[in-house]
Amino acid sequence: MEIAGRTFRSRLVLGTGGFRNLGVMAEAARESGAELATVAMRRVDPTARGSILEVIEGAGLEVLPNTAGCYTARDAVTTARLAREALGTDWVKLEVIGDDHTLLPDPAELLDAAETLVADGFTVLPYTNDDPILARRLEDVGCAAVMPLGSPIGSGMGLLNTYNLRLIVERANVPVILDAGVGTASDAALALELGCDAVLCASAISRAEDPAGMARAIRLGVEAGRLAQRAGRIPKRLYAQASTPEEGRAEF
Amino acid sequence: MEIAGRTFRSRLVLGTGGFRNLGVMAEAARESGAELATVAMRRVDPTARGSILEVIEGAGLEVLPNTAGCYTARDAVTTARLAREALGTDWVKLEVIGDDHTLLPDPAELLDAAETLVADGFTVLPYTNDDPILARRLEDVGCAAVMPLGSPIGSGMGLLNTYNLRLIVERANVPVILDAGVGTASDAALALELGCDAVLCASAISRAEDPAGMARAIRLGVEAGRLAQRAGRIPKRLYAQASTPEEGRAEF
Amino acid sequence: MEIAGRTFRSRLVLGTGGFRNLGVMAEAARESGAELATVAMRRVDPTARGSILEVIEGAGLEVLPNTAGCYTARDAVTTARLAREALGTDWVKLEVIGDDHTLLPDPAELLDAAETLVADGFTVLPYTNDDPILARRLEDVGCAAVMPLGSPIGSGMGLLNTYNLRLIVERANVPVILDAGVGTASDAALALELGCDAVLCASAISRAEDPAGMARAIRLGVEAGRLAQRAGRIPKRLYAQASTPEEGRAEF
Amino acid sequence: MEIAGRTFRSRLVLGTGGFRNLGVMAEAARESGAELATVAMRRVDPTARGSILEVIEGAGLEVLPNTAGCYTARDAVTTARLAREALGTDWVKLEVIGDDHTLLPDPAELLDAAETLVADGFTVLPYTNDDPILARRLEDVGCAAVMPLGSPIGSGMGLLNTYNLRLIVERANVPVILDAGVGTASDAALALELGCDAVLCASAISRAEDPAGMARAIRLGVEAGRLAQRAGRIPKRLYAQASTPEEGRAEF
Amino acid sequence: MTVVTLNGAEKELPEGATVEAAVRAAGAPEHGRGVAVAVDGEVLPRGEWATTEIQEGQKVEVLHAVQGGQ
Amino acid sequence: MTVVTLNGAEKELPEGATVEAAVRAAGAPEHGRGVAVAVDGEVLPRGEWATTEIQEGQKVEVLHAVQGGQ
Amino acid sequence: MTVVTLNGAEKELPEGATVEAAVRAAGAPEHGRGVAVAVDGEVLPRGEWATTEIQEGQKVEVLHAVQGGQ
Amino acid sequence: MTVVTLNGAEKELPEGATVEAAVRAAGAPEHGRGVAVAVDGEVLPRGEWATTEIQEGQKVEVLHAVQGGQ
Repeated sequence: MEIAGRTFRSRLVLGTGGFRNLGVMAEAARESGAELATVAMRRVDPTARGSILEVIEGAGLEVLPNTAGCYTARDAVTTARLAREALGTDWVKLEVIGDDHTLLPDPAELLDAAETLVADGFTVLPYTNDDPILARRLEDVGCAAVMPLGSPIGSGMGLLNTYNLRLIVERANVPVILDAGVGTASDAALALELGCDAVLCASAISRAEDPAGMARAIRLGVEAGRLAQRAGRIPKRLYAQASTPEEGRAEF
Repeated sequence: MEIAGRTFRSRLVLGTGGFRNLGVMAEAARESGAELATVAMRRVDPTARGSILEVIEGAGLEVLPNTAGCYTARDAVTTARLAREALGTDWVKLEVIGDDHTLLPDPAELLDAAETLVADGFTVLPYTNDDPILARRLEDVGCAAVMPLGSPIGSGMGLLNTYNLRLIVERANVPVILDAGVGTASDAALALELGCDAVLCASAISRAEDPAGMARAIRLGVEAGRLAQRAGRIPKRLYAQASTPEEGRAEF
Repeated sequence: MEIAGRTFRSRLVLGTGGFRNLGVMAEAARESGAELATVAMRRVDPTARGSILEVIEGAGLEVLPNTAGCYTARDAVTTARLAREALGTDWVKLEVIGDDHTLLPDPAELLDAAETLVADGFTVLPYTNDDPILARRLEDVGCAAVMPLGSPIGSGMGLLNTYNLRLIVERANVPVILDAGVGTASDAALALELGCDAVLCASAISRAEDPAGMARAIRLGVEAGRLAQRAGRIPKRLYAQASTPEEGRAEF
Repeated sequence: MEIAGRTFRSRLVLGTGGFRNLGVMAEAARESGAELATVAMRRVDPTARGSILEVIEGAGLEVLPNTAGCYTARDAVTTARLAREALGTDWVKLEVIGDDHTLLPDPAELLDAAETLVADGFTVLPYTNDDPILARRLEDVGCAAVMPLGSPIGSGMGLLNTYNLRLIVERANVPVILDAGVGTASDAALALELGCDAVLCASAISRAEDPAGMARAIRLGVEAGRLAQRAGRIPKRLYAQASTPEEGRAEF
Repeated sequence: MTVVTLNGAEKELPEGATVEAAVRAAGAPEHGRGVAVAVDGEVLPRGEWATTEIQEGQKVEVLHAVQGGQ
Repeated sequence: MTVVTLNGAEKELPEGATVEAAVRAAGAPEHGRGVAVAVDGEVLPRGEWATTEIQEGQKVEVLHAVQGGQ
Repeated sequence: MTVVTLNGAEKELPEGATVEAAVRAAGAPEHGRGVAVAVDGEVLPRGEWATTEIQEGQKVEVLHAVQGGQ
Repeated sequence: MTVVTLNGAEKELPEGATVEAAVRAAGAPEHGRGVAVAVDGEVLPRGEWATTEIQEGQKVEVLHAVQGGQ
């Protein structure tokens, strides 16, 4: 998969929220095969122990900063610039949340922030809802990918509106990364089968009983879905189709 | 997975119906990682070229005869006995079809045939509908596994009634092998996530544009679903759950 | 709707289970517009007050005895005969349950009981699962209608497998009455839209907060679904279809 | 139902697009029981025969102008003002379309147009997607109701994302009118059961084989759904709940 | 005395008691509308209640219609 | 003559023609109920039709209500 | 000659022909691996092919494994 | 003393303290890798920390990367 000219072998991006501790995260990161892991920007905590950057890089992943927790374009833009300064990357997973109950994106603020950050030289990967029109507008203002949700962050409800996701995939000229809602491996496989280029998972892995096991499960689900999408599935048929020849049946 | 005391590494069983030719079948068989491949019994065809037995065994799989095309318990029983004589195995995938439009099983005839074959020393794997009561009755008469459908043979509609499948899994004391209806990798993953022990696929693989590719995809889907089922997925939640700490958010 | 030569104006049959008291039942019965109400056969209870028969007939409905609680063909047949003797009707809603956890019908026992009762001159309306083959067999042995479930009794999950229900309707030559699973008015409307001839509701009405209100709601849902089914709905389309002419658009 | 201080008896709004002719429309309008019917603004056509206004008013409905066909806030605002001038109403059903393939609304342009028209004294009823955040923003700028879609205009796919619709209903302080996507009566009933205050239908009625019949069906579906929503449906249960007492069962 | 199982419970009835007596003993309403009887699993038509003597040890089920169903 | 774009088409109107004339030229019904006019994108209230002269090259849109919507 | 129904078709076999001959006549591969025979609906074990004579009018089905299933 | 709002809390810093001092005061790791600073909502490049004096009443946010997201 190629995003903004960079090639990735893995089609799974790891969200680091929700892990019990850095050790569990590191193990899951390795099992996931992911090449990118999100981080959020927060105030320095003198009491904090262990550096998430070292753990992520130690596991062979690169850091992808996000703007989690921002409710306005202005805050998101400032946060992205701080992340660039702190982490030396101009890639940002852009989040501008509309309310803290659903954590759904605010369409207008998101579009506004995306436009500003693109103009400022960022490689912008926006977390968006499943509206095909908004996805198109985000692409139009220069986003390097679009990251529609399957269902709300952490809900694990899977892909609520596969019709909209199909439309987004059908008309996108940038990679489509399903973000939020994946609860288990079959959700991830389905996303790839619909034509999504990749999946981002946080809670599905970090909050599973066995995060490393689920990381591996979702990694395989992503590979399975991608292979299936390329292998050309059979059409759905209303009636059965015998898989055994009628001809040559015995008569006893 | 253990069936009738035998252990299998693979949780995918290959149906051999629908392949363009034996070469394509052999390649898909290898990619699938399956250990069992179904065959049907038909009249000897002097003009036939190539032996399916050699191809299946050459690819390292064992033959599992079925009773495809039988509409009565009597025909199914005779066919199973001929298969035992011809192939030297007392395992049989029992099919007793109720009509050639839906290829759905005939509950009463199926139960009757299963009882007779068990008494005759067969290891019986019955293709059944998704009725939990019938599944229980089949287990009661001594079937070594139950093989409920997800949707009609060759329809590729996936798992139409996950509720019934859950009930079957919940109460079965023998392996549950999802048979029929799988159209793509995510269907197979879902079946394992629901608690099915394995999946049988024929058309989904044999009639895909790229059978070998789909064989590999479904194999990975099965592994993904099994791992996910064991890793303990997160519960579905109606509302979002932040995967990023509120604490430490900046105020600009 | 015609069943066994009798014409009914209403396409809603009332199940009387679950009502708080006979007064609530009577009011709901009137609001439902139903012409038939089921009753079960139980041991005489000297302490019981009020006669359900008088209440049902007082509300202008006829009694339809069922064999609720029977687990074998033998018990169901005896219960049907007692009902005929007690109530002077040879109509029976036949229930033969497979287990008390799901209350799903036992296919083999059901078919057996149906055959016996038809031979004994009963007008048999069997509660069956959603298996099209079993529905066909029940019709073949002479049942006057088939009563497939949408989902388990009292579950309110609606119609879990509309595909099977379509198949049943498509091939039935007797009325198809959806029995069990309806939770609300839209479920009833959907059943009629799928081509079912009628719906039977008990819990959805009797256990609603306002039974009389829900009785009226489901009655209207049934009428709406029937009208819609006859009015010829528009096909589902993947893409939008403008309902406003392009022609004559202004250019400002 | 009350919108902007006006009370309506009917919870069904009629869209006039797609009718074969004004006669068919008039009959459907009467059968629908609707009190409002949408009209679009187009260039005067000298050859046109019959006045839609007379037909709508003759059937006892009021005209509700829309801005169908507008792709920008500017065009929508001008169209609304022309409609006000032509029809003497400051109510407008606001449509700002994002593309002519899906006819989905453009979030940013829609919000912008809504704000302008509210400031200009209009009673604005915006056609929006199913995004709860956008619905909230539209309410915040002073819209008198929100009109989320169930699925694209004319698609008849029903309610694709009931989860989002629930969220919109849960948090709205203005009436929620489901607009677009309804294909048949059960869709309309479901919308009301979810808590929507009303439904707008055009194609489902106008393009049905029997528009008047479908108008009546959907009218009843709306009434049924509303009654059911108020009657307090039973919860969905995973397992069956007997509707017949165990106690007093006979033992033969 | 004749001992029978009446609706699942041991019951003593006078020597030579008829099914009709058993029905009354079971507490069925006088006119007995909507009531039916099975003796040892066989339905006994109402017309024969008065003339049928109950035998020692028989299983008598006296049923009537109640709220129920589906 | 004054040349305007009337409902998307070139149209010649007599020198000093008013918007009212343009409306008639567009084929609007006499009483003109349900009709509205925009000149160069601005709505012109009916009251001003008779007194407003059309200028060369103006874009005049004369609209009325038709079946439509959603 | 003995006339039998072999895999659904009339077939003449020499007087006293055995099932083995019928199997060959049906076109089964020499070694006959993966082949089974039913005579009038009853399975005939391979061991008895050579010693079992076919009777006039019998129905002989000679089957082998083919691609199929599910 | 200079009073500023450092990561949301009132903080007294010595007259003429630089942003670098503020960063240390906030408890950032010495090498300070992965840390960034905004003064009154504007990002201040690391290169300018040592040379930029903090003014009375400024709002200083010192951030670093943490587990998070999505």
